[in-house]
Amino acid sequence: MATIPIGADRTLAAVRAARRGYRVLRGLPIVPLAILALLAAVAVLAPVLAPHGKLDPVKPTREQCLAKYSTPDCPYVDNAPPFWAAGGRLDTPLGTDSLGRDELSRLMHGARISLIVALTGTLFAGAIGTLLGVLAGYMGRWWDEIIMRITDAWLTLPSLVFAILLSSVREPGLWNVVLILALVFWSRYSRAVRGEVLALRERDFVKLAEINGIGKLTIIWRHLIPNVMNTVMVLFSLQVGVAVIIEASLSFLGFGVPPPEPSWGLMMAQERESLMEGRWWLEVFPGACITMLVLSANMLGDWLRVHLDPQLRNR
Amino acid sequence: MKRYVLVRALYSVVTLWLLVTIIFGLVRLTGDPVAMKAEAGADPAYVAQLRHSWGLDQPLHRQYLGFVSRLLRGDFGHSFEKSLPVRDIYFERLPNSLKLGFAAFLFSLALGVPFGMLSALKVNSWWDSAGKMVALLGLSMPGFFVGLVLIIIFGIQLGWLPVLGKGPSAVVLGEPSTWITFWFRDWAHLVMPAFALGWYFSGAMLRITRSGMLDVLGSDYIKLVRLKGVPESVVVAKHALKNSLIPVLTFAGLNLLVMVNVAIVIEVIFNWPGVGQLLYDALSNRDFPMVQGVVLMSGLLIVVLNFTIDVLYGYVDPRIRLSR
Amino acid sequence: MVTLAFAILSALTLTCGIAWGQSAPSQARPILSGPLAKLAIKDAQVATSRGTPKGTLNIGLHFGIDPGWLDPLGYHGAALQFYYLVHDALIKPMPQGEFTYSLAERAEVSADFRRAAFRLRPGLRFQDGQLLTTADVKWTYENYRGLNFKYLQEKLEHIQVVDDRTIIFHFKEPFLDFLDLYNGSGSGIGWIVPRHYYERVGKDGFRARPMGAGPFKFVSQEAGVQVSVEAWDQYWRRAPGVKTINVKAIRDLAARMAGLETGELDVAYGMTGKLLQRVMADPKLRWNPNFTAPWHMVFPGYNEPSSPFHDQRVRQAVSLAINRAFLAKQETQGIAKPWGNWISHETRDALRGDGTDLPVPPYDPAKAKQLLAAAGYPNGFDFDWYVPFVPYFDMAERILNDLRAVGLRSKVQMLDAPAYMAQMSKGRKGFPGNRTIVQRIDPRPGGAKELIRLYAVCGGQASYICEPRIESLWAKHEASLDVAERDRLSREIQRVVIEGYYLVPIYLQPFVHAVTQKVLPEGEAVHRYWDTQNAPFPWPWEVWEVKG
Amino acid sequence: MASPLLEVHDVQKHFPIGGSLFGAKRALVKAVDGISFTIDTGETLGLVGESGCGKTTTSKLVLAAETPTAGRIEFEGRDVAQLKGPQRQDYRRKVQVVFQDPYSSLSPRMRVGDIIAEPVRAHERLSSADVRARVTELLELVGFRPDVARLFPHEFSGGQRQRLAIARALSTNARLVVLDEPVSALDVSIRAHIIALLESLQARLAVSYLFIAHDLAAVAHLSQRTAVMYLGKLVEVAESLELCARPLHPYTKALYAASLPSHPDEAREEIVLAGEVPSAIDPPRGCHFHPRCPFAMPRCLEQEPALVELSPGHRVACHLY
Repeated sequence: MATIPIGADRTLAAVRAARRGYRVLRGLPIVPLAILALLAAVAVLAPVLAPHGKLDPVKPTREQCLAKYSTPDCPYVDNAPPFWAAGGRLDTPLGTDSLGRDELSRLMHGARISLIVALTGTLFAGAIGTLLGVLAGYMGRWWDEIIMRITDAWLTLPSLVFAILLSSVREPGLWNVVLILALVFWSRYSRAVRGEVLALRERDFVKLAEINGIGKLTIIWRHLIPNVMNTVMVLFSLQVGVAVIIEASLSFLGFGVPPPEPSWGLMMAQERESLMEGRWWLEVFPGACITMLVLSANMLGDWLRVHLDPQLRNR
Repeated sequence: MKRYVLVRALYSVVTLWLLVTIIFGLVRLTGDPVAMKAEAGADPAYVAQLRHSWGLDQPLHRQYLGFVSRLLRGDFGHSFEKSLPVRDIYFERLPNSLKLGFAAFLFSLALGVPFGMLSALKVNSWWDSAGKMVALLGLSMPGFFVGLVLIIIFGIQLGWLPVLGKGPSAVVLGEPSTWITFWFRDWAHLVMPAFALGWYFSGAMLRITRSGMLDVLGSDYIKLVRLKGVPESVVVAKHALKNSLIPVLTFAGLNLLVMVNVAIVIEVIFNWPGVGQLLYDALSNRDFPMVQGVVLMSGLLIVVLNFTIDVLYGYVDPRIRLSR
Repeated sequence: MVTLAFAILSALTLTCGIAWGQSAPSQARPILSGPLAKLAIKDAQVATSRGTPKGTLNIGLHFGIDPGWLDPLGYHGAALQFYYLVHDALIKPMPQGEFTYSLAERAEVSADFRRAAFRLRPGLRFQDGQLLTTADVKWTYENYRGLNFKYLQEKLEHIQVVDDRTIIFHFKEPFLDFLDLYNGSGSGIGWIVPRHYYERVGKDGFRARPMGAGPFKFVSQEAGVQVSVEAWDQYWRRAPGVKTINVKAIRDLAARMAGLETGELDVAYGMTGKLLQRVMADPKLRWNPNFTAPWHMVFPGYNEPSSPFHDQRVRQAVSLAINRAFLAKQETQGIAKPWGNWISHETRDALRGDGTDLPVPPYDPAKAKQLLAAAGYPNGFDFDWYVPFVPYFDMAERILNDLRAVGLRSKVQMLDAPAYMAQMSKGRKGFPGNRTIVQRIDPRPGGAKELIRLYAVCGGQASYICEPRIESLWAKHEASLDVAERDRLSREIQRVVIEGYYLVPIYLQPFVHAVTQKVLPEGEAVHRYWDTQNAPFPWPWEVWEVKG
Repeated sequence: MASPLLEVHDVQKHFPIGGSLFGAKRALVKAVDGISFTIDTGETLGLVGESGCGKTTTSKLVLAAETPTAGRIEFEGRDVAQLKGPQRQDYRRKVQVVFQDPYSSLSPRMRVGDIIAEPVRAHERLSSADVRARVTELLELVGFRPDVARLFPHEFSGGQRQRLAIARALSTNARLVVLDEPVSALDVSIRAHIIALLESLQARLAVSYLFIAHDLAAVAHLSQRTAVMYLGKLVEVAESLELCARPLHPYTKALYAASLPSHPDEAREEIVLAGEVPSAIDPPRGCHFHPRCPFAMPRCLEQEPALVELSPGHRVACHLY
């Protein structure tokens, strides 16, 4: 039996891979990736980058106190405008909120909260949903019936309604929001994953593993889960955006991350009336941050959808 | 076919029952509504009487059985907070939600369909990107942000549009004439909330239109029409659009319901007395029957719609009947 | 405030032609035999010329409207203002006093507090034209199921209907609080419900379309959204000044502000907070602080020796650390009044906290630090939570900033209203651990003793205070039948509570309302509508007037 | 020869279909309706038939992926259905399979090394170094360099993949490999390679094959004996050469006619089949083949022919003989 000269093949393969890599790089959605990378960096480095603390008011100078309150000493100066407007200063470049805290620092720490909540929440949802979807699809019969009926019932609950309902079960807190997102969104995954697994189950490599006497759990872990990852990834990237919005909406309605933590949605809710007073920067900056994050997540999701899952392309 | 419909119906019933159970359980985990209503310092006898009149002194399984059996008779119970039957309050609010949802739907069509067509006709062009961007932006801006900005600009600064609620016209159940006038009056109140809500959905509309158009434009049928020498504008307007609007319209019913359901934030911001605001109020007051009623009604609508779609698809495509 | 009210009212008497009710012969005729308790019930004003209703008044409230609020039989302590629209009571709080004759023209309580008697005005009718008689009064009492109903039923021996206008309540034991509960604010039992109508339409029907003997006829409502009423020109006191009143629920402050600015609202409540400055700056609006009650802080776990708050010096340090003046400036544009009691100045028997009875609490962070060091906390300490009354979270953060400056560090625990209420009603168990501060406000009718009963004694429903000294004073108070001695004891307890720092008061909360130019009279005289003591919302409604 | 490695005794497999949610089951598909055969150590049995005749069900029965409705399958003298626990695992180790579609039988998300090692890891307690050594050995056995173990399946062509599948099947020293149409999805040029590989492996490892195909020609090369299946029944079993030279059953003859003749000069009776394979739900009475048989007699409509031994090792079920 002749050995096929796979070595030559592999040099070619390396060149091909490099070319493919370049093409992929060129086709990557650069703008959303850059925005996401920037936000992620800010989130991770917030304590280092932020010029001021997230909770404490910025200590004002004598002149500022005199200008605002006509006394030489005051605890803080609230509602300072951004640096380019009259009365603004470079020390607090995006102004201060009504408690005299630096808007920029809070936005930076807010990126942290938004990303943590959205990513971990979606991750947990993905994990639960994928697992249940695989179980339903692969174990079949009662597993399938029970899990899918629950999924169906779950899906009929509008997500925000459900999130609000859940959030009033427990006291608000960051990790509760994560839990809520996980509990709300898993059903999206389980439905999609189940369909995928139903198809996979009929593939030969799964049958082969069964005939080989490989345990069901091993099959699920080694064969099924890796193969539904594409679908899960696409869903994940699209859900992250939704999760950010839900988190912001929950916080805005007072059901989310409690103050004084600087969640963007909460910052907007707290300064909701400031917009009317002309202090637009307290409302527009967090709003823009949310929009930017969700927009880039959505763009990335769209791109992934086209590239990872041709079946989903037209949906 | 009969068996298929039966099975689907059974599934729907099971789904509804699960929904009922989930809601019942969840709502009861949210805390004690009596404490809310009685405040601190209420006399214990009154609290006990309140608890009794709301049926909260019974063991949980009795409450559950009572709840389910009343539901089967179409009785959603009395609102704790609003002291009237849940059903009456819900149906008083539903027209408001439908009006908002319908207007928002029109907005999403007006924004989504033309942009969707343009981007399908000129794939990867400037129009395509711009349309996608507008749609994605709508998906990415939180509703409360859009709402607040609209209120400030058009309500306060320019003073063009009213900002409070739906205006004086309302549906009066006993007077059918009000049902019609309700739809045509106070449209100025509708503009901002409908836009804020509709923008969010225009993205989905755009996508469906675009992919529908692309499918149709690529089909043999259109190629044939083109070969016959029909002018391109006619091809698009008459043949392609007509066919690609079918998925848009089938999607519409579902979308309208979804809109009614997701409108909470918009309704709260614009003080729109719809079902969403009702639910928000009920949740903030631990008004168990109201929460149960509203969520069940919205769930019921979705389940019924899903069932209808399943059955219709079953008629159209026999393979679906066999697959499950 | 009281003197101001009288000044304005006397002015009104001249300008509007409203005469003080004069003692008529029938009114003087006694009902009960034997010695009577001294009652301070004011006479009603009855218009000499009736006037004609005109114009529409749109009112924006900051909470949802419960149709149940139009049914006095289910009273649960909220939104008394709505009863003043459609219903009327025998006696009720009015601008001239907490007890004012309304449907009754005479009330008597026997000196042993075992009998109470009322005589109705002649010729009273419900809005549907049916006569209002003592049978309705009796039926209302017997069918009342709201707050305190059990207490009222247990005290009652029987009701004696003397004639269509005269009724006597006989009690099993001395019932000192009876008028507090019967004056329409402590319970709904004093508001007379038309028996014939209620029995015909049932509870739901009544709540959907209520009817009574008040100045306004119910027109329509959307549950939770809006109530519309129309003037009933047959009202006994006068014809209402406004033709139509729409009461709208608008939860969002910005939306209420926008409503005032666009003219969709004529009156809006709860204009406190971030938009207060805008309200003050708007030349088209008139506003009034309308102080309701003082904010105060409580220390749920202070009684346990392990609690840092067990030490009076720590509690005093908390009080000293709060920069009340700056807080008032930030939260309320400086209109809130720092106050030394947890009971409002408008409450009966209350000690004034503006320096007359109790000192205004000083701001002295240096001394606070000293006290903390003396108590063994030179570097301060972390405490578990700071739980603010919903939704005053900003205020809580500002106070926490002040506390942090002296070394007391914590986080805000943001509960939503039901959760907060539920925790409060659980008493000490609601806030487990002993390192929590709860911030509270309670504008409550019924005099200072009600707030003591609730907050300062061991058995109080929302009380975290349990001190033997207060207990013994309270026991004397409860045993006493002498009104003057009761007042003295009540004041003594208040002093003990404040001087022991068991409660730390902050400032009087301005519950600001704003009124547009449409509401008459022009100028600052418009605030006469809010002269009723201890009431955040104005009543009665029949005196309101707007530009047509 | 000693007792055969695999003995299949009169095995049946029926599937119920069309059962409603509440009502009784309505019909049975008799996918396998009483077949018997044996496979010796180191021997290859070819199993041939049109699609839908029950070949795949037979293979599933042998692989213990289905349990027979009736009858017995014995492996190394033990009833497969009775195997429990470690013995059943041992059976799973000793009986392996190679499927038709090489694109579907290798998990796209696993590295080649892991795919091959999977049965080893499942059945044998080996250190990871030993596993790697085994993989290397197997890869070399089927003609790859050991370093391809790190690659993913999508980097291989169909023929290469099928070799990987074979390596996997042999990874646990299987005694019997079920080859379920292993070459039908491949280019004709590759087929010979694979067949040759299988042949050499059998020579080296003394493994038995159950070679399933719809094409007699493919089977003839590799298998010593061939069984022909029609509608759930065996119609003819013989030595491959014997069958090739002297097909008796009209169906076998037709199959030969359909495939290319192995010698162009050889003259043979040509039978062209008419019609389709009848439904297994409602098979014809009597001989299942009679509706399509050019030699059908009245008796064929009534009576089912039994499998009778005409000459040593050559059995046929037909009323003609």
